[in-house]
Amino acid sequence: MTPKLRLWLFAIAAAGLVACYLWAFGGLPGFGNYPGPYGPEILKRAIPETNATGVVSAINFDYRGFDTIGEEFILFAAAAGMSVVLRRLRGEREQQQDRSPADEVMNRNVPPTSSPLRVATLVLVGPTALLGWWLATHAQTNPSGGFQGGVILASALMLVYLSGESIAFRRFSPVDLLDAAEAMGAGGFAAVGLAAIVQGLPFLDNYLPLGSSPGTVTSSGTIALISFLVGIEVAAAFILIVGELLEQTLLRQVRREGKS
Amino acid sequence: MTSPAVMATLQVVVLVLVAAGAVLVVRTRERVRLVIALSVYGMLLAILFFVFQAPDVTLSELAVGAIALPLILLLAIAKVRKPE
Amino acid sequence: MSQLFPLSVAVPLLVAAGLLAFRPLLRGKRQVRGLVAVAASVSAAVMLLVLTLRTGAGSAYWFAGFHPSGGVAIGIDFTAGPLNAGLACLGAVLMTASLIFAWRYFTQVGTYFHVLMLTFLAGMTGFCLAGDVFDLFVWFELMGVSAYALTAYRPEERGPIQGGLNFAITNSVGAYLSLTGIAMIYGRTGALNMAQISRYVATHPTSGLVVIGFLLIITGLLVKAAIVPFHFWLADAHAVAPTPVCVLFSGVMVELGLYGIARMYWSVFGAALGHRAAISHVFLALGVLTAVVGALYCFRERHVKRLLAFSTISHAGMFLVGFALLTPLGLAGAALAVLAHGFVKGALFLGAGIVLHRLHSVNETYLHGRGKHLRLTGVMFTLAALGLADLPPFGTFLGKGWITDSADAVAGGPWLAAVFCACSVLTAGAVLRVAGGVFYGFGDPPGEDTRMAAEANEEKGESESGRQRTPLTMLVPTGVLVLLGLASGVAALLPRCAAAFESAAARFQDQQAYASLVLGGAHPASPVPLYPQVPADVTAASVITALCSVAGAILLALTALYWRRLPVLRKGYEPGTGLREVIESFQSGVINDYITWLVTGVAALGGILALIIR
Amino acid sequence: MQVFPFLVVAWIVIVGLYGLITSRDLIHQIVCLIVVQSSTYVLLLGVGYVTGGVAPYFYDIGRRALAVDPVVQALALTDVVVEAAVTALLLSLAVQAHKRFGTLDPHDLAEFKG
Repeated sequence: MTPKLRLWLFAIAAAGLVACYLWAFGGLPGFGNYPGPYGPEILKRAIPETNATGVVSAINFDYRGFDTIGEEFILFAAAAGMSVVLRRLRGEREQQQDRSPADEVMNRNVPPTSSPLRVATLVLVGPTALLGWWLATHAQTNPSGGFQGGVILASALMLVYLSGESIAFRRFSPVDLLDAAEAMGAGGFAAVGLAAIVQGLPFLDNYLPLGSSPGTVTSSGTIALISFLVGIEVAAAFILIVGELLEQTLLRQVRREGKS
Repeated sequence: MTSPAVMATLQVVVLVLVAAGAVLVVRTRERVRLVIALSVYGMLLAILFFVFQAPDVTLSELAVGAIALPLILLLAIAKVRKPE
Repeated sequence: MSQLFPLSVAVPLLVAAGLLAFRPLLRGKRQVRGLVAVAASVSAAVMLLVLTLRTGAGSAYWFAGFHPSGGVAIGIDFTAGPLNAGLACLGAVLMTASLIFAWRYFTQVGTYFHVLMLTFLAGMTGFCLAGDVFDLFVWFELMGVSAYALTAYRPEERGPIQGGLNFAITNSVGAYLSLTGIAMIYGRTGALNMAQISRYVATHPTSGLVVIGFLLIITGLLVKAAIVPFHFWLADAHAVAPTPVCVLFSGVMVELGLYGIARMYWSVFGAALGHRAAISHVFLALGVLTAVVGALYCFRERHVKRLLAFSTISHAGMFLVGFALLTPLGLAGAALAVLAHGFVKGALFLGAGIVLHRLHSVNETYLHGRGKHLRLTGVMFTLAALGLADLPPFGTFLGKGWITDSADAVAGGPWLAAVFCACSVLTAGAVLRVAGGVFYGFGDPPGEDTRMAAEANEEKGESESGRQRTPLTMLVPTGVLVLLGLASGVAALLPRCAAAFESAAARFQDQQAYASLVLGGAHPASPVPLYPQVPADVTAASVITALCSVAGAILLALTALYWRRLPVLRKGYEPGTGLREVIESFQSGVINDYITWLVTGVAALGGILALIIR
Repeated sequence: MQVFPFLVVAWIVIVGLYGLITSRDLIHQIVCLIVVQSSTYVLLLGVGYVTGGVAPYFYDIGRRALAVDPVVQALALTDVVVEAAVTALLLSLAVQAHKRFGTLDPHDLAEFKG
């Protein structure tokens, strides 16, 4: 198809698609009039049944926890997939000593980070990691959870990179260890579910004590545990993803520093 | 507590901004600017989710849409930059 | 037994995580890794087989024990009946075969290969058993992400990268439209459970929301099922994915898309849409179009894996016809045909894999006569090709026979049988042409072809080179799959087994029975079926059609091999030469085109459904 | 206000799809795919909104307060993870494509035609 023909066909099709959407939206109750019954039913049960005051976390890690297992393994598969897709690239880099012009251009484009900025960024690492940790362990009470906490934990390590300490980043993120952490997080989630089966309960049953009162950090049983495992999985997966894309740059820097 | 009328106005404003943000992202063809546009769009979406009373999703969208994805994109762009 | 539901998904996932966690320890221990992966896959297959045979009238499992209260589903459920558990079991069996085949296939099988294969398996199983629309989407995505990565497993070549990109982008757009449909339906019904949605939409007036919700949800599935005009990505991806992965793509992943459509129709939206003849006709037309387009593209193809991929498109169209008849016999026929096709197509891909392993090419023209020493492979490939041509007693024969028998009772029966016969002749003829040319050296040696030389070098990286013998780990799975294809047909000849297929299909189509199975409550008597019921049987018509298609396929293959000697065709005629530009303008390999067709398809279907239902 | 958020959803989908079909740069296409997906978040949170409702967190407010639907928020969270995963994988494919083809124009990436 020529671009023009494609655009015409798309214009007609898009008009049709919009018409479909509008027809469908006509059948929705207006905005702000969510009719239920799923949401209200969960809101009614969540706190008495799970002792978690963060209802979204209760859904994510308990009522619809099985969805979240799938979701974690999507991230897991994506990280593994990136390792597959980029692996040969890495292997080639290590063999071929000749550099492409693109590398030379990129070399020039890595700006040296100034010392004050470097220090300032490194100072941020601690609090950021702490924030991530806090988020991952407070799913049951606050609008947070393993996923957000994991991403922020990962960004703590990304800050290390941004501060120019890419060698340190590499040292902090050996692929094997990260793979293992990721697998422990995702596999641990599945194992928590399996542990229920061993006890004769349904898969993913919330079998841990729920704590005495809702809204405390030790409340909500497996919700807190799963959120923590998800945090590990997500943090490791994101560091892996960033690491895979960084690899090339890092190798070059290692080589350059080796020379100097 | 904000009154529903104030809330509704706020929601309309942010929705309009998001709609415009989508156009901004799609219209930006230069790669580095594209990443900035995407980051702004992620931020707008996060604000929208906040006014939709979804702090949980706000936090994820901020972490992913406004920070992590643009970072990954930047790294990928750095790798595919053509030799000049 | 109910614990088998979660275990069939959790075991592959846990083993995948374990393999990755202990990756440093397993480095260089290829046998251990392979064994662990095969063990996980076999155990999943056994669990699913038990579920298939023991579920009887179907059963439901509620995760974390959240049973529905007052007709409102609180948690997520898995449901199993013979059809969906059986399909998942087919996936696990094919997975086992391809993991064994892959044992000696790659120069390096990284841990990541096994990890991704197992997450792929878990995704397929979860998709089959899910009783919740959002859960369906999650497993659909897990299956998708694993499949995209597996497609690009050989990233040092161009084809896999491009195939993976087209696959991933097209499927993602489809998946997001599906999610849009799910969100729309949720906004009205406040439910994600299929049974709960079905009760709501069946008891409320059918609005545009329900129609478009249905359409958007099945869009992602239509893309997966490679129904024209959503099919373009398939040939790009299947042609370039590693051969063991192709077995799963063609043998079961495409069929999963069709299963999803059938599930959405029969368990959720059927009653609301009203089981009309008009809707049946829309799907019939889509199916016939897909069958014909796939068959035509298949016949003109010279790249063996791509040829097999187009034959899968054609078959997907035929299976869709089986569903579109809206009769128990049609669905039973589609189920049997999917089962047998999975085995036969798997064997064909594995055969192509052996050829690639030994001869380093999958180009039919280059391979001409070079496979003569691969006798056993040749026999198995030819047998499987005859199975594709519906040779009795292969399961494909009876499966397609039931579909056409059922069509006889509905409308335009002989006409549909003729289309089926023609498509079988074209696809099987193309595969037999490959078999005859490659393994027996039939036909005239081809002239030099510039494109051929380029493609001959295309696939060198996939497989270990320098092997003088075909390893048993490759021959055995291929042979077993051919035998299973035969066995499925022989079993279906038994009246008891045939009746079981039909009653399983009838139960699948009983929407109220499904709803009361999941949510409890009374099970009202089944409504009067739209079309008269026909018992599953071996009819004279189906035998004649099958024999016609076998004879036709053999004839066509011989014609294609010896066309230079035929006076009419002597003038350098090559099938499809004149239409080359037109054909390429559709199957262009450009992702922008594919997305345009996707949107066009959705809009057109939306328009047609609007006209029907209003 | 009754349908306005939903109109925005349709708008975002069309804008994203337009970008996908007109783009000549794979990176840009991947970003457009993100835009298409972002429409699903807006729709999910839009259909679950309750006028005057608060966020479904009851740490420091009464348990009887009117709240918006928590289920769609859980779904949207899952959706965000899927987006991150798919985008990361697509970008790695794009990086490899650039390596193999020397270009990211989808028109030049077509390995097979017909």
